[in-house]
Amino acid sequence: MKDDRYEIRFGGSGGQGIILAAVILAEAAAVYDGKKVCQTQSYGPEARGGKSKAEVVISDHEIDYPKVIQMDLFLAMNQVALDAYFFDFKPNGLLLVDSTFVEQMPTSRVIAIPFTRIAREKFDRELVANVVALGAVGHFCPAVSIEGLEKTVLKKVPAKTRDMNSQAFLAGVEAAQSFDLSRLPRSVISDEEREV
Amino acid sequence: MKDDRYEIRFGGSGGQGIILAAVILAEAAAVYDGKKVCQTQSYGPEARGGKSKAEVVISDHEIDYPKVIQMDLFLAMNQVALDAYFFDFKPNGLLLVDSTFVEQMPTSRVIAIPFTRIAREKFDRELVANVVALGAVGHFCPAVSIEGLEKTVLKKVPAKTRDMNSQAFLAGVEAAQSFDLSRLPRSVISDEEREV
Amino acid sequence: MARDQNGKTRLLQGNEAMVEGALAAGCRFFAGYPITPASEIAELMSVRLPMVDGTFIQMEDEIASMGVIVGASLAGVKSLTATSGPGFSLMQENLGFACVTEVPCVVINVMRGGASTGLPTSPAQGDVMQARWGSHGTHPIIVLSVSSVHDCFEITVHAFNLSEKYRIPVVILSDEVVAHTREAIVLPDRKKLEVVERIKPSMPPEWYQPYEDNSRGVPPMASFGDGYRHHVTGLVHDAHGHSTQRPEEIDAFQRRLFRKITNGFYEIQMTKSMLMEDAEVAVIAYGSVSRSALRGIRMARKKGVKAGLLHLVTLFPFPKMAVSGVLRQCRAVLVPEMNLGQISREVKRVNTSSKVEKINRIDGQLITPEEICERLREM
Amino acid sequence: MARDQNGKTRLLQGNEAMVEGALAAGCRFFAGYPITPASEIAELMSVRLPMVDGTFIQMEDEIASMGVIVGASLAGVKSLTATSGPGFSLMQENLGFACVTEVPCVVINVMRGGASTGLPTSPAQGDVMQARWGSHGTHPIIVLSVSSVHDCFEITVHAFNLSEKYRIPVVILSDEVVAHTREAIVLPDRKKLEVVERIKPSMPPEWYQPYEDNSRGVPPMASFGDGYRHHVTGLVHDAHGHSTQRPEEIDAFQRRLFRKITNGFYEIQMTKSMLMEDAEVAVIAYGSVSRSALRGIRMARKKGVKAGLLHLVTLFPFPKMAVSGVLRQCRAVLVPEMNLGQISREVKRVNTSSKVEKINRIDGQLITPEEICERLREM
Amino acid sequence: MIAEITRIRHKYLRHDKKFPHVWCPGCGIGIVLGSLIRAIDGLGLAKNDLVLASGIGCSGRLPAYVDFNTLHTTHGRALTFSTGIKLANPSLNVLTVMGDGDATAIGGNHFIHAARRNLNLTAIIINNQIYGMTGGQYSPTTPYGSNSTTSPYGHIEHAFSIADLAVTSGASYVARGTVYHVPALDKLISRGIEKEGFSVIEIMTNCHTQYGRRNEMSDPVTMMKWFKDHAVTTTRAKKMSPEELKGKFSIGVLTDIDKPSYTEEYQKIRDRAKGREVKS
Amino acid sequence: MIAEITRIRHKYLRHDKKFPHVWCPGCGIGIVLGSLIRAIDGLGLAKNDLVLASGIGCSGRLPAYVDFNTLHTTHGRALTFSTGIKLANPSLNVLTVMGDGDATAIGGNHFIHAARRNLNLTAIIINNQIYGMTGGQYSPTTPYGSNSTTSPYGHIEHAFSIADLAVTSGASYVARGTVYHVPALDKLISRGIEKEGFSVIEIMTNCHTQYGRRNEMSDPVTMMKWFKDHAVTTTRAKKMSPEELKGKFSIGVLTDIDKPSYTEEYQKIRDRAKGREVKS
Amino acid sequence: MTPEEETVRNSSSTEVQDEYWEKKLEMEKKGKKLFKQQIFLDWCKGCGICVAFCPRKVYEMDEMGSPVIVRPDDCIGCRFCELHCPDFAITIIKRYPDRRRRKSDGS
Amino acid sequence: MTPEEETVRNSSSTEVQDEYWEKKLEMEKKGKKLFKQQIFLDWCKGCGICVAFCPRKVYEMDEMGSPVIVRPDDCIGCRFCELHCPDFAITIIKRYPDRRRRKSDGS
Ligand SMILES: Cc1ncc(C[n+]2csc(CCOP(=O)(O)OP(=O)(O)O)c2C)c(N)n1
Ligand SMILES: Cc1ncc(C[n+]2csc(CCOP(=O)(O)OP(=O)(O)O)c2C)c(N)n1
Ligand code: SF4
Ligand code: SF4
Ligand code: SF4
Ligand code: SF4
Repeated sequence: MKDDRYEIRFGGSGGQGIILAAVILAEAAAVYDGKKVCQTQSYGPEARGGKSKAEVVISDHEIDYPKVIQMDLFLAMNQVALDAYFFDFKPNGLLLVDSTFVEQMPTSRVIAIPFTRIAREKFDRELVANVVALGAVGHFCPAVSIEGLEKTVLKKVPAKTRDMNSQAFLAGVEAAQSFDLSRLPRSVISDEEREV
Repeated sequence: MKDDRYEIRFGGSGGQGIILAAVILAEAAAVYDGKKVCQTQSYGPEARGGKSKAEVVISDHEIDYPKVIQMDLFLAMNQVALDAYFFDFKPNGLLLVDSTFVEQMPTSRVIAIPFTRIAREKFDRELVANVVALGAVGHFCPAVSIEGLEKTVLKKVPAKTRDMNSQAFLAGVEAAQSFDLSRLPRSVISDEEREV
Repeated sequence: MARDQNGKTRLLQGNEAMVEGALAAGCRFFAGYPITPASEIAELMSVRLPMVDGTFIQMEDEIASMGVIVGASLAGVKSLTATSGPGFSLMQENLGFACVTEVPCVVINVMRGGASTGLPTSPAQGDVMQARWGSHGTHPIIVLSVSSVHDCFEITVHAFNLSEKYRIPVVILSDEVVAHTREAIVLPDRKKLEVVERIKPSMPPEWYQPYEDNSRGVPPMASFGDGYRHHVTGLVHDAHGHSTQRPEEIDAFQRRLFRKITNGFYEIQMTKSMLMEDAEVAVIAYGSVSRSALRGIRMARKKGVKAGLLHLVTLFPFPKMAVSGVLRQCRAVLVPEMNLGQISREVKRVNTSSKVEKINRIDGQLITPEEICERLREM
Repeated sequence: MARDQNGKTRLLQGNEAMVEGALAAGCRFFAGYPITPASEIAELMSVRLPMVDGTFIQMEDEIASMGVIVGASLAGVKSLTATSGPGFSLMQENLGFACVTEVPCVVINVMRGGASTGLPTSPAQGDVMQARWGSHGTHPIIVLSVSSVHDCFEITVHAFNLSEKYRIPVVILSDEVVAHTREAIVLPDRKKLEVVERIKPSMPPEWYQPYEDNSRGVPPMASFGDGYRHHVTGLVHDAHGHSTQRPEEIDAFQRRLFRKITNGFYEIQMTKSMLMEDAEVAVIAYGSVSRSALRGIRMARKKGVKAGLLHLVTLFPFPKMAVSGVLRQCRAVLVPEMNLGQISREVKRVNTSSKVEKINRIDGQLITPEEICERLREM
Repeated sequence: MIAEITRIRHKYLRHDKKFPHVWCPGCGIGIVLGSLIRAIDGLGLAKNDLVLASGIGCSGRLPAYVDFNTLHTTHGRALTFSTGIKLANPSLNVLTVMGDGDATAIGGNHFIHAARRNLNLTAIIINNQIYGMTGGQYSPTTPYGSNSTTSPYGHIEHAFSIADLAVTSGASYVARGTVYHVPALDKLISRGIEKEGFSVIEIMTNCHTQYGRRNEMSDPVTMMKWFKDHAVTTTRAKKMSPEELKGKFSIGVLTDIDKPSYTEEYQKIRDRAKGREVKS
Repeated sequence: MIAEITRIRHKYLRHDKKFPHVWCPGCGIGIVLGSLIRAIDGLGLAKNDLVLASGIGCSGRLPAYVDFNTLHTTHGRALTFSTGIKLANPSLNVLTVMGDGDATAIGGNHFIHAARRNLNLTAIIINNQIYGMTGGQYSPTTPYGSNSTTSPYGHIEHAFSIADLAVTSGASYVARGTVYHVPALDKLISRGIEKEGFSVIEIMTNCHTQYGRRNEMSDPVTMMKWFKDHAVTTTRAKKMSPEELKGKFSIGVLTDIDKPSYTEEYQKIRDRAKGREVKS
Repeated sequence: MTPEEETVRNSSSTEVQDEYWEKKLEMEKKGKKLFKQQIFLDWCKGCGICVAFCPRKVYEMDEMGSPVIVRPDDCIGCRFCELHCPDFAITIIKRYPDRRRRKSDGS
Repeated sequence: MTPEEETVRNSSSTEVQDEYWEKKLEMEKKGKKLFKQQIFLDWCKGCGICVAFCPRKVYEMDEMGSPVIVRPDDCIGCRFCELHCPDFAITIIKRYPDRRRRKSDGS
């Protein structure tokens, strides 16, 4: 078994659209990139609001365990979700945060972009923050092609909001492009030492 | 284990009061004669009518199996019940039938008394046929005392019918007294051969 | 119908003796829905309970009946319901609620023949596994069985005692034969009867945690109205009774529910051995079949077979120890049941060595002593 | 929502794939009552069924839902309901009715955490024994499990096929993880799919005996309206469908119900072996836990432990043969479950030699590969 | 020449079923069965297209005796099975026979919901005001103050009006008859079967064995006379004062309204679905 | 000085329970909770003697937040547990909170039977016309023609009138209020609690998340305005013509009658039993 | 369908005819018709309904509890007995005094 | 109990006072009273009910979706917001212009 799992987690509060974002990512990887995917989620008892998480595992091979074992990429849309779901972050994983709401970072391998502020300011619709974030995720995630992801976004949103979403997605990609991943510090603990 | 079971079955149609008769017999044996007893019954799906049977096992010792294994005494109040429930009659058991309704006898160890006719003619109430029969049963059954049985009958029936029931009971005893048990043929198959 | 007939010999049906047992154990509440062959219990309760300031109510169905008795028990009154298979199936959801909220109550199931409507007036033992596993999800429960009128009285008292002591619903499995057989019985003196009451909180109300763990695993139980206001929920809950989704709290809670039963295992597991001293083959039986078994064994002994009986009173938690002992002692064990093999599966599960055989009847007839004797001779 | 997406890759939730499987198997009727985590099945059915002249109805509760699908199946339409633990408890009575009247139908239970209301949004495997024993009385039933979105499609088709072929209700146990996980799936070409239809009577109506015994033990089934007027009852019945109290007819009837399943045992028992060729220790698992198990086994193998997996698809009738084989081959066997040990009891029952160990989680969390790997290393 | 009535009986009674039937001597359920047969025969319905379902109870035994597609379900649930049958094959005529306990105790919820949905079903409720089969326990229609095996000190609950419940819940047709007023009963049933939408026929019946015996009416004749004396037709009832009506009950058609049945409505859903108008 | 309202909240809200509560922003259930607290406080009932039971659903979460003897039962069965509590200890005040699905779908039978028995219980039905907790499936009170996740082509069933059902079944007191008309609601609840016998308060509530969103009222404000515009008081309704009333619903006290409650009646049974007057 | 059955079945409303046989009594005055009563004793359970309600006292109970036809010619063909026998044990047939060949029919 | 609460609670019938604050508006004309609004932001979920229904537009929504008190002195003490806040996040207290020492109360 070649272990080529790429594991992504989305954390936020109910209503921030993170499950939809995860579904879009998974569908893009499956349909456009021909990958195997597993997309899962969990949420609290609150009808609306409360913290929730969504996960995507992407692989070239049949996926056994469907949930994240160690995150390669973690998108945290607020502080509560970041604190709650950070625990199984891979030493050399990448943390992506919505700096509109997140202030304290548990790792230095982090990229902070104000997704919600971008959504609010550029599109006057906080609701599209998840699509902005998805643009950034698409940029950083090696397991999915940016084109497939964009197509899937447009397929999944209501027809009349397609334009706005397309722009939101691009805004996310652009915001991400200004960061240089190689500048981030690397963990000194190797994955092997952690006995994955 | 001394096997001193005395087993009695009552067969008739629903409404003939055979369950009540069995209950009275059992209670008499238990309360007045200090015996161990088990009283059971079974009936069909019919709300009223249909055939039904009631059984009493009497012993000086704790009773294990609660149902009749082989009858010492079988009171059959009609032909249908006689035919249906005769199968486990003891070779030297005693069959008591209500000759008002029973015509064909499967054994010669039989005593035929027209209980219902007696009830109808003497008391103008067919309903007391079961008490008449109980008098006869009391007479023939060595496991229960006739006094206790009579007392129990009177305890169990409505106060205003006590007189009639007392007379009905005595009518049964009398009818029975005219028979001589020792005149009945004895089975040639011994109980032991039948591997009880 | 007089209240003080203790000490005198009475002829009672199994169902009637259960009513006497319940009343003697302090039961003061009955809710039920009629069903053959359990209806006599309700009928007699409707006569007796109001005499002792108790309450009888016939509900619109068995779901409601089960809900009502849990409610009554929460208000501090020992409660009972009685039913048969179809009704027992309907009670499962609320029975599970009682298990996880730890509300004492007793449920009598007088088993009848067949699945579904089946054979309403025939005996069977088809609901044994259901009594243990009928409600969804992981939960403990105690299941007892009765085989005689005397048992009906005594085991019903035990059932209430265990239920109160461990805060757990207790199911008593009776069957049509036991329920409708009349036997002579002398009811014991009420004063000499051991009657257990649930432990109530003694701390000041602010300190009360309704589901706090303690060494016994059984938290004291306040009744509604006692001044210990608390929350009761069928959601998995923390020590305060509030719902939780924290894995460590969930785990601790669920395991405590089982631990309290394990702690009390020796008291809860009730079995009777008869003719076992020199037994080479044994019958493991329960309910009315155990009586056929005893006679069958006696018959077999007459023919030279050294047979003995392990009569199970407690069916769940399964009396492993007693059964293992028999399995070790005997070269073969026979499990006669009026189903296609339910307790025999449990026996096989704990078995490591002996031959385990089954006799099964599912035709609405009580297994006879002959059948058992014959099989014992072959073993 | 388009109807012809077969051949294309789609991202589906387990629950959605079950709907696709049901429709592909010819299911045209759904009755249900919403409950987490099964509601999506009903919701999607409400969209899809009317498109194909099928019928969706949301009933007042789960008791009604179960009654409705049995009715619909009697009228000749393949029918489905879906629920979770609390609703499954309520369905037991009518499910038993379907078993003894031999009405094909499929019941999906998406298991959730805890007994009672429990943990509505967490996964568990607490209803396994209930699926087999939840209804009162002696009756057979088939229980299957699913572990992936692909299974959800395929096993649902199998479930309908077995149900129609053997005239028996089939329960599919899913769990919250499987139900809500989205995976890529390519739905197979409908034309290539094996779809079984119940056998209808071909004799003239006067000759039709609705419950006649034949070599398969499965009598042909006429739908109401087909011209083969007959009587259907939950009472124990004779070959004509009329209630009977004759012991020999009762026995013959009840045993046939089991015989038909025994006859089909090899087809019904579905298991998958993975990495078993050289295995010295094995994991026996089902549902989402089998996926943790597979990864755990792979991890253990990296550390030198020769571990393998027996993945049970069919849970009841319990796949004795496959399990015995593994027990014979391996020195120890591990049964991880999200309950306190249900299938592990069955494994122990058929076990004669191997060490059988358990891993149990009841805290609403999926058992992880690490836990399994660690235990495998200790065995 | 065989008498017409005998011909009808031969046509509808089942030959492979044992007669006389299981009911007590004089039980009104047999009278209902006769009425039902005549109503069906009068309407000329094909036996193959007729489904007769029941729950559990003395009344539940009725379908077994007639040569239709018959179904003896679980206690209280008959209407749910009938719902499935009707929706799966709307061309069938689906009749459901229930006892009062069956329909309004354990089955009360299915009853009001079937009425609310206006399913095209005919519900025949045999109201003997008691649980007959299980031995005379009180039912939701047992009168206040009467006796039963579970109200040995007199019954303290108030009875449902089955008809009122049906009307409030939305039934299209609601009627009440008795086993004394048989020719009228034939008609009430026949109209109920003809009705599109949910129709309810409540039939007051004698269970002298379990109800009558404990309430000073221990034989069928006394009970039938009671029905004769206490029933007033709806038309007559309208002309009577509340005092005159006290202790009486009305018989005849109580409600008869027209509204689309569930089957009709669901066909619209199918049409919309095929046109893909998903509204939400 | 602490404000009176804050004092009341502190007195009744549970301190060991996490706030803010689980409900959606703007959900009317929170408003009902406030109203209930004020009603109870106004009546001066002792917290120790008050039991608040609920079923399952968003509404079912209500009792957990208040410092009474509280009970969160199974779906639809709350009234059965309450029945047991009340009968076992009649000195307790037993209130039961239910959702519309809880009370009239799965729990419909217990509801009509509790009313029939006239149990001395207060039933508070939070009617948001939808299954909130499970994600917006239709309930027995979802209006004909509206949308839900299980009626994607428009709903074809007719809604129950909860109040009519309660009246027909025998409830002593039946009232309807809304979360917009809060001061009146406080009163309606308070009267219901005071009433001997079975009392029902139906409260029209906004579930904009599951109902409103699919029916063009996606926020709480729009839904509350809808209640404001469509509710008419019973007194006003009496003066309106049927056309004027179309599409409106009435609020206020709908029924208020006096009859002995079950508790009272059962006490008589006990008295008779002790005098040994077994009637049958 | 016999004329009597027609009368019963076509009664113009669902109104209940409590005393429908009284009308028959009147009819009878106009022209006497004869009817034959058949009782299938195998099915009869002796409930006594026919005996109690027959307006012309056609039946009586024998000592074994079975109805016997004692006044066959008094029958006015109202069919109350036929319609109310719970056990389908009674059939009323028109009798043709002039054509007695159908003796094998029973009764 | 404050006089306002009394007004609300003692309304003489269960009749619904759809426009009860309109009466308050009239009252207000007679003699101006001052009220203080407290919002417990920890509990507020930003549903907007207070903002939408306050008859004097005392509240507005900030850009983060939280209500802010913009016109405190316009408040007429009708308590609509207090009674309708689903999250118990609003308290209305009478304000005494002359005694400002209770600043620590918040708001
Ligand atoms: C779930 C369930 N509970 C209880 C019963 C027992 N039971 C059978 S019939 C019946 C009631 C009979 O009364 P009713 O419905 O009025 O019919 P009747 O016998 O009077 O015709 C009951 C309680 C059952 N069969 N199933
Ligand atoms: C037996 C059972 N069936 C189904 C469910 C799932 N369930 C939980 S709440 C609910 C309905 C919620 O609707 P309602 O009662 O109207 O309350 P709301 O959430 O709208 O307040 C359902 C179907 C359950 N918990 N138990
Ligand atoms: S018990 Fe009553 S309802 Fe049942 S058959 Fe007898 S008379 Fe009829
Ligand atoms: S889903 Fe509806 S009922 Fe539930 S909390 Fe949200 S708004 Fe309230
Ligand atoms: S009515 Fe029928 S069953 Fe009754 S006595 Fe007459 S013939 Fe016999
Ligand atoms: S038809 Fe029957 S009831 Fe009428 S008069 Fe003739 S015998 Fe009597």
